[in-house]
Amino acid sequence: MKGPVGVFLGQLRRELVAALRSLQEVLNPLVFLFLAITLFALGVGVEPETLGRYAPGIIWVLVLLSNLLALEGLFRRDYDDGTLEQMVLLGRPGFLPVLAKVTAQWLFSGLAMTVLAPLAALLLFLPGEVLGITMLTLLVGSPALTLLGAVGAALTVGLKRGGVLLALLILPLYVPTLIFGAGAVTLAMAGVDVTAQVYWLMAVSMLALTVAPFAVQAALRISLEQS
Amino acid sequence: MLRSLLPRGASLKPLLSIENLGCERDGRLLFGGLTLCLAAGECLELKGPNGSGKSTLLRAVAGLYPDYTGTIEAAQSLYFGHRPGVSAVLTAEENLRWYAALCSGSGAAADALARVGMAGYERVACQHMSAGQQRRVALARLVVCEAPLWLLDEPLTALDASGQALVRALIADQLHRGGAVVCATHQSLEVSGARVLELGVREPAAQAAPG
Amino acid sequence: MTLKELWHRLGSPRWFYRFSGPWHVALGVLAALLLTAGTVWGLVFAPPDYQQGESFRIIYVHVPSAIVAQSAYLLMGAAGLVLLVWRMKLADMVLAATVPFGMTMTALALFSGAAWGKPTWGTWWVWDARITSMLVLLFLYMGLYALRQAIPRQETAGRACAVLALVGVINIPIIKYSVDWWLTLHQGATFTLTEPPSMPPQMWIPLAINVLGVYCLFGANLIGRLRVEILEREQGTQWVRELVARQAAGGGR
Amino acid sequence: MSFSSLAEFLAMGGHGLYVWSSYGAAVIIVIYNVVSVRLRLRRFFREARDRQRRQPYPPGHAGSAGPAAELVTGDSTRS
Repeated sequence: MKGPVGVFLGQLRRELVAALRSLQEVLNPLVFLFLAITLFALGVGVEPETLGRYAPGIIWVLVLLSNLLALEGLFRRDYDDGTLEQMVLLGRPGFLPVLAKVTAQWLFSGLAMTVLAPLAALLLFLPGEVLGITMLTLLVGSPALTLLGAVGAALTVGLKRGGVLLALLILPLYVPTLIFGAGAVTLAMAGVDVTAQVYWLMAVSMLALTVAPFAVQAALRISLEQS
Repeated sequence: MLRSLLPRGASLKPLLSIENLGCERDGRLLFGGLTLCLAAGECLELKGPNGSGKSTLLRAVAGLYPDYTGTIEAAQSLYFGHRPGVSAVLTAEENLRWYAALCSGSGAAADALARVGMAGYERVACQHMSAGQQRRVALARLVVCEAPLWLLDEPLTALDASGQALVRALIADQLHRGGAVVCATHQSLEVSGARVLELGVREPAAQAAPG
Repeated sequence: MTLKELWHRLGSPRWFYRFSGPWHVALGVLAALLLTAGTVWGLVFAPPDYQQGESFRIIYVHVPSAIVAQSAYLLMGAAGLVLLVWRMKLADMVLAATVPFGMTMTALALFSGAAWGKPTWGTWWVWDARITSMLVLLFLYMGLYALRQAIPRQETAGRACAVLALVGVINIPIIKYSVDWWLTLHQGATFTLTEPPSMPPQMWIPLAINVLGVYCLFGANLIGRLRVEILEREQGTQWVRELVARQAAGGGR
Repeated sequence: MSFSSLAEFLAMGGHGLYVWSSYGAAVIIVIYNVVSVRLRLRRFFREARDRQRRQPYPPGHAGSAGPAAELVTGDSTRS
């Protein structure tokens, strides 16, 4: 297939194959998510009322952090082996391969965490009736996490130790998603309609979708110029 | 001083024209006042000691290094740098398929691999290949993605005698097709009719370092 | 001089250095005058607030610093856009020069907010909407600062910060809105430092003077930092060498 | 005038600690911003002067009007 669709699909296919070849790296952030949930239960205590009350916040914060861990490696290997510079130079239009990479990343982080949310909810005694809304908010909110995080990953890819810096750059930008995501679930537990918050999450993700691919492209070029 | 390199086929639109190009890196002037023109079928060898700015010049032409003065007008180019541009977890064929999709190239991955002497390695993951074999896979993208201008940075590195002959043959093909090649190399390229641009190392300027 | 000419001349650091000298002095003097006047008025002459008493006088520190800290971030977003689109050297310097001032002003707004919260609410820290937004802003500033420190190459660091500042500026309205909404979720509306019920002129005129004054201070400080930045980056050029020689001979700047 | 005595002014209706620490922080931060620029300027001039004393006429720095780049074409060796 040729043209823009071909560029997107070619890149997406490459990312998916590469991810499946190094499945352990893909799974690590998900393992971290559940490990951290376990630690929370051990730290906060296992009374269903207490844990259940804080479950929305815990889930969302840990999803944020797991996403961040996953993002660290988004461009790293491609940067080291030189395929990143080829992607930036050859891809026309340049934001398409970026978008494909981010899409693949989201499939293995945001979407995977959405799918695994019932398990997290079970461990944290999240009331069953808000499980649906939790998954919905994760589904529409997580694209913003991956997209905005990709900007930070692109800015720090050329640096020797970018991990903590990435967190410092990106976590403040995650504030709206966290607030609307965790807030919606908390409100839903009180029986309040949360349509507005879901729309807000969608709006944040849409905004990230329109801005981030171009910002990532620019950031990648900037990171490549110092090698 | 500088002699401008005028194209031989003056009627053709040059594939690369550089005017009054100057590059500075870390407060040091790499080169300045560089003017040259490269027409179809021409090959330019960049020579000079380490740190003379060969790689920077190539990266600037490729569009990877924006901090220069002057103008660069280049046709669609392929850049072949120090890093091979081959993903280790993917097989040779997957790597080349990706390149073909990325630049909407027409060449088939298998043919390209055969051309660089890597037939039979289609389904071998590149992490199981030697450095030289990986370079060959990387060279295959020059076949898969067609571009009028090639920018090669030390393409002979890590290659054995037959690999070096292969690079020369690929360059000859490219020139024959009406493309142009800029190649930075320490060894002789042995391409007939190639022009040579010698970049020199200048004194460290201004002793600005401790400031 | 038309605006277009000014724009083109801003591309020349040397021109900016010559042009900005008088402005630097003028804005500095104006800032000193305004801030003195506003502070004395606010501290001594303004009447106490009928609800909060004398502690409301912190407003003359908190509001100007909070406003200028946010404006400084907006300016960085604009400078980032200019740097990425027009590659103007001065824009990179503006980005570099704004961070310390903006960061310290954000810290001041946070501290004064906490100092106001203690007598008003009985705790040093309250998750008030404005203060929470300022905290996030402080982290945004720290991110910019850390990114510039982490990238060794100056041009690269400038452009990277430009991208980050732009993304941050786009996000700031959403962050502010989300924080406001989050507060309505977690606590009822309380009166806040920044919106005391119907301020009389005796109270808000000194506030306005201080806000103006802190903008002048920002301008003067920015120009001062830009001038140093220009000298450091252009230190090898003929005009800076001559300037240094003249200065060494006692000719002043 | 909102206060009748200096003591009353300093006490700020019992909130003196909070009011004065805020204003104190403000003064410190303003002074820091002004002084840090001053010091950087002074340091620049001092170091630049020393540099020029060491090296009155440096070989063409990138920014100066130095000689054009010594680019040689053909196979001749560089200077």
